[in-house]
Amino acid sequence: MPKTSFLNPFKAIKYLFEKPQTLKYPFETKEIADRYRGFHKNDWDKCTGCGNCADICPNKAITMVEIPELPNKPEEGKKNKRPQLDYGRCCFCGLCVDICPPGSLTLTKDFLHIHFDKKTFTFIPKDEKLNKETYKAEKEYSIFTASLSQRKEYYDGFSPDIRYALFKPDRIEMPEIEPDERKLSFIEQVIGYDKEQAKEEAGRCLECKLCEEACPAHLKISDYIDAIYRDDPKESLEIIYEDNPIPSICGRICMAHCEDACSLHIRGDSLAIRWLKRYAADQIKNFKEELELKPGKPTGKKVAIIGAGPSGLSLAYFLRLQGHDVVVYDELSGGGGIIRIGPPTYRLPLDAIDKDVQYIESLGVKFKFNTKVGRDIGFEKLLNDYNAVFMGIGNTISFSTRVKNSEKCTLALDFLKDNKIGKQRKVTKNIIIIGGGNVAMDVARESIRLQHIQFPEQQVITKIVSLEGWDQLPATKTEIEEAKEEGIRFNPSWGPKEVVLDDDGNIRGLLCKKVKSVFDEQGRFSPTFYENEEKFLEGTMIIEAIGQRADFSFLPEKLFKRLEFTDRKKIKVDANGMTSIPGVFAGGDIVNINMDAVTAIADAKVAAEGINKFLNYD
Amino acid sequence: MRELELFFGPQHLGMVGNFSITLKVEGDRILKADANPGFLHRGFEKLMENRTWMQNFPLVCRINVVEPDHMELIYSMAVEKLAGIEVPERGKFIRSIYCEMARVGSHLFGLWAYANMLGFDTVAHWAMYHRDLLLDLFEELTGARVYHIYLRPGGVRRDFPDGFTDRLVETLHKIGGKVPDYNATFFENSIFKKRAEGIGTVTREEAIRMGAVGHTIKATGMKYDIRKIEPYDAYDQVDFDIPVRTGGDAYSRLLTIRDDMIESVHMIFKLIDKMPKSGEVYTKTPNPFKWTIPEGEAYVRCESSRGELGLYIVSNGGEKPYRVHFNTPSYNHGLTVLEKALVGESVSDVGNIMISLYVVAPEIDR
Amino acid sequence: MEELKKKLLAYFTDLTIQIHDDYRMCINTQKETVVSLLNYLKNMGYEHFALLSCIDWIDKGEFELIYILSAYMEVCDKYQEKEQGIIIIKARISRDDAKVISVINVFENAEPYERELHEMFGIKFEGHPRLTPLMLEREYEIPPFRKDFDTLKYVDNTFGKIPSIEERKANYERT
Amino acid sequence: MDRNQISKWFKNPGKMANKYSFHVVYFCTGCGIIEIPPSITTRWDAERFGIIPVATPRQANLFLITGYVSTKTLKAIIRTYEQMPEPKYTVAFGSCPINGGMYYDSYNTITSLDKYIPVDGYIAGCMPRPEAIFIGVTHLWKLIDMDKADGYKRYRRDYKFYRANQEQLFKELGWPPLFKDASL
Repeated sequence: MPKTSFLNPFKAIKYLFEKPQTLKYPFETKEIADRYRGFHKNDWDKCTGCGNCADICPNKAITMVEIPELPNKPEEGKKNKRPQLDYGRCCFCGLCVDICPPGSLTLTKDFLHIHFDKKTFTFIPKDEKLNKETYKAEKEYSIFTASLSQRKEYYDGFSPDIRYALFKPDRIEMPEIEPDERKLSFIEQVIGYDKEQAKEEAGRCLECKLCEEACPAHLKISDYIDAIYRDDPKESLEIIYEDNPIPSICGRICMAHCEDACSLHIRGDSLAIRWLKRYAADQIKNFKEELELKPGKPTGKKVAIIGAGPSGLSLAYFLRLQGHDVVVYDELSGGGGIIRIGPPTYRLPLDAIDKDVQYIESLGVKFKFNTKVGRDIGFEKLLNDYNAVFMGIGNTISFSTRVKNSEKCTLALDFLKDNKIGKQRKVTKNIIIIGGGNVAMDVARESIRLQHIQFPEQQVITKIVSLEGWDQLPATKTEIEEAKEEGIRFNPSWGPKEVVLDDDGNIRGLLCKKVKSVFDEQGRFSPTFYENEEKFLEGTMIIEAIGQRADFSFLPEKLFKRLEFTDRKKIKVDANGMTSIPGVFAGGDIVNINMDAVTAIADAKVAAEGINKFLNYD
Repeated sequence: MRELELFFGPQHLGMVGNFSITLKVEGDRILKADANPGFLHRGFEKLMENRTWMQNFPLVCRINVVEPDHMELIYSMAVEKLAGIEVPERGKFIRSIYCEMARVGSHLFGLWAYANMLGFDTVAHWAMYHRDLLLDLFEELTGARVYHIYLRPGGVRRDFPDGFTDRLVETLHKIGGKVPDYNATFFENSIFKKRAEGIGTVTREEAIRMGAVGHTIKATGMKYDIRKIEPYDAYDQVDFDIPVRTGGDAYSRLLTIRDDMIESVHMIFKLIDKMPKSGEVYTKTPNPFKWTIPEGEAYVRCESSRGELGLYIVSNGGEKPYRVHFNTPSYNHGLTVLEKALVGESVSDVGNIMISLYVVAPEIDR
Repeated sequence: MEELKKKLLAYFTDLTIQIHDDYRMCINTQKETVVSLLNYLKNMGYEHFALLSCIDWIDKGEFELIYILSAYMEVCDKYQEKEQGIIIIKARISRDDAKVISVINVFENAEPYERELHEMFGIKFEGHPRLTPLMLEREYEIPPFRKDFDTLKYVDNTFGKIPSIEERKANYERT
Repeated sequence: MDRNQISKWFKNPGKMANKYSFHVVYFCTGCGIIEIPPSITTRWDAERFGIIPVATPRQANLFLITGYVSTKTLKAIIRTYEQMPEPKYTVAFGSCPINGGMYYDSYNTITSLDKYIPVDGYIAGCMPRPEAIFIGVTHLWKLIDMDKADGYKRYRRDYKFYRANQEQLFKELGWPPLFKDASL
């Protein structure tokens, strides 16, 4: 025990002569720490309105309020909702900053707000760019007047940091077959998630539901992904089947508008929604035994559907669930329509299509394959025999470039169709593909496979010529990447001028001219060229993949004249999906401009309701 | 002399925290003390049942305002145990350093309260000033002065800022350099000794009988410390001692607190030396909106600045805890030990004994 | 721990004991046995009564009482395995007739815990000298920690129903 | 002190004296109390602003409601507030007295304080820093200058409504009304 004395305390007297420790606040202020968690700031340009901050807030201090003057673009993953803060609730924990997927919410070093009115404690955070009156420059800022409406600009404290975010920004890598291996055969490129990978990927979903609004068919995405996370693929598939009857197909070739809208993709990779759908569909081996869907009570109404593509299949399914008798006519030998002939086997095997079609068939939908309307059965007969007719015929005729000697070229759809459901085409060692869309990519990648199969171990060349430049290419980024990986060469911003033939009349190459611009000022397609800048590409086979159009030859002329079209050469339909001919409905590629499977499903949903109304009205 | 009933607190200068004791006194001798807690009762354990695993983490620290950090630690430990999450090595060291900083800060606050209570204003001012220096460091590290919300299940929320350890060492040297002055003016002050010695004595048998932990039991000579008994985080990788005294009275308890503080400062230096220079500071936990923890129960304990802190947590496999129950050190001290220790003492020593037992009211009420 | 388990099983008949690898021993027993079991364990050196808790298993209509014991040090400056041990004793009682014998006579510091559980769950501890409210002052129809007590509804009905001064004034002036 | 201040001192010495010497009730109502010791000690030194804690409400004119208010504490707060001599000012601290804060769904904490006693100012934050306390005090000075810090006047004027609210919460308050016309 140390010595104690009552004189000891007087040692403290020495502090009388030291510098005082007191901070002379407010004349002398203390630097606020860089990570200080003060009031919120929100970058409205970055904010997507996803509402994750409101969901994670332990105190329900954040509510999402609609800002009418902001654009509402759910298809781009941007809602016009912004967080509103209640500082009568907020505990400044910063969980909202750590969960914010775009990283727009920041906590600043501002902390002064003193007021006698409680209502001033609720406010909508903005940032300096939007709100110049609130954010003062350092000179104008004074701590005596500082409040929520008098803040210092660029005074960030606790900021979002992707390394410490509460969500996982990186996607689980999809196992794929390597480019060198896959270009040798038509084996399916994507292997598919296994259970653990699917669960982990599904676990990344933040349930903000931006994707559901972006999806044309409005699938309940977060619900079915949650079911996968809970390791219940059956429930997941049941949820998918509420809105989408072709999950095996969509799980492979959907354009995945949802993934573009996913809030995770701003600072990381978007959730692999499509692959998860595919996982759910693949896990269930036999849809008929596992799913407990039943057709509705028979209504006695009959509907004919022309074309067994995505819109036709979906409509058949939706109407069958209502209890109508549905007959689907298609000229091909199986279901799927354009999907059956278009996407190559390495992307969409026939088994996957048949799995979906067979399930729809098992519900009682009658399919009449190999039956072409107009050839085997008249359209007028359908109109007489059935209560309603739906046209989901799709675009089945390829355009030609119509340059000199272009009749020697091969058309894309014929090429794809023969390869997929017919006899493999003979190819040459040097192929030129004209076009920059997804069909062109399919054609190119299919060609390189055929070349490798038909000329094993030999030097082969496949090149793409497209009007559009690199950043304008209409094909998806992954497609372009994968095509590059497989060794396809690109020649963007070149337009075909002439197909050059040799003396025997065989193709020798393609003469190209440089593109000046592709679209005019209104954004319409009207390419212009530098006529004198030319390039010659060698090649012994040319495939044209520059677009498709619909074949309306089955329609009697009288009816065709009554059919109205829009400015963009699409069939005009009303809110019920009905064309200008009563009782004739339409959907799919001939109606919408997206021209993909999921939009076709959305059309089918509209038409199903319209047909239902139409039939009950009769 | 006539017996009378005296309400002591909650609004009373001699009361620390929002707490109340009903005293039965004769003259100024206390015959019977009846603790009356609940002024700060918020029903934490019920609130936590209504929040998800991640949302609970800003909430738990509010149980004890003097030292929120060990509350975060115990919750994180419990969740890690239930969910089977491992903390990375650097994360463990940061946690330990952070908890020891919190211990020093909490002891300084206790010192302030004790000195203020007995009228040693000089010491009280020093202690508060030094605690404020630590709070500056906390602010730099975590972004807030008091509620740090820094330890999260899986590790810590952010890494140390650049040069943080240097500033920490500098500040601790500054505080450590003042220890002789503290000794001279407070601990070795005969006036203080007169006020504290022989007051509120709790013998070892009594302490064991009443379930005392922390300084109350350390002041009776037992080195009962969870950091040694059941080492967590990085405590098994450093060498440290548990200071004990044998008196069992308020003075011994205060000296134990002082020694513990000094030991903590030394431990921080050792931890900084041993800490891995780089590496992950946290393990990624599942998506907070989907985080479910498998069915099970866990009882974890750690050594907070006031003694053994336990948490019993039950999960029914859902997104939220099914039941949580905090075993806080102040609960035993404030409701059992205090009632016994006050009997026979003078009314003027109520605050004195209460603080020496380190009773923190919000921790009792939860 | 294994030794203790053998001894306990020899002494008591209605126990199921699990030992987890982290020195946690979990004993399931009947509510009648609790007092004698605690007494026995106290004599075995598990003198620290760490926690008395209760879980409301509303689906099964039962309360589960949790008694947690640990040991103080036998030798003051030597750490042994025994201190690491934590014994969790569980006993179920019916939810409708929540009664159990108090353990105050064994562990003195169980007193506030039992008071709190009485208040928060409505469990009656027989033999407890003062089962007066500890934390709460207000009366609640359902003890608040029971699972069927909805806090948000309660808050809306109690605090939410109280008008602000302006509202009350306006109401008063209208009538 | 500028000339303006001096003329104010001559005009209304009582108000000025009142304003520059806040005696704070020493009552730890919630967790916000943790920032009071730093404010009143050396580092921040609240005495420069004329703030000093006093032991009893009878000597105090400023009541800092520091943080959440449980129902049990509210009773004590009302009693303490009623014991304070006029003029008296209340400043509520942090999120909780405004709209419930962290404990918005707790069965034992009230959600808004101004239903039970008048509040002259709110300070945002959880918890507010010592700086915020001082700036809060300067704001209170301004309010007193403008005669807007009239909480105690409102309490006197609307006492029956306050009392009615208090009685609705507590059923039985346990002490007689402070002013005479207490029943609605």
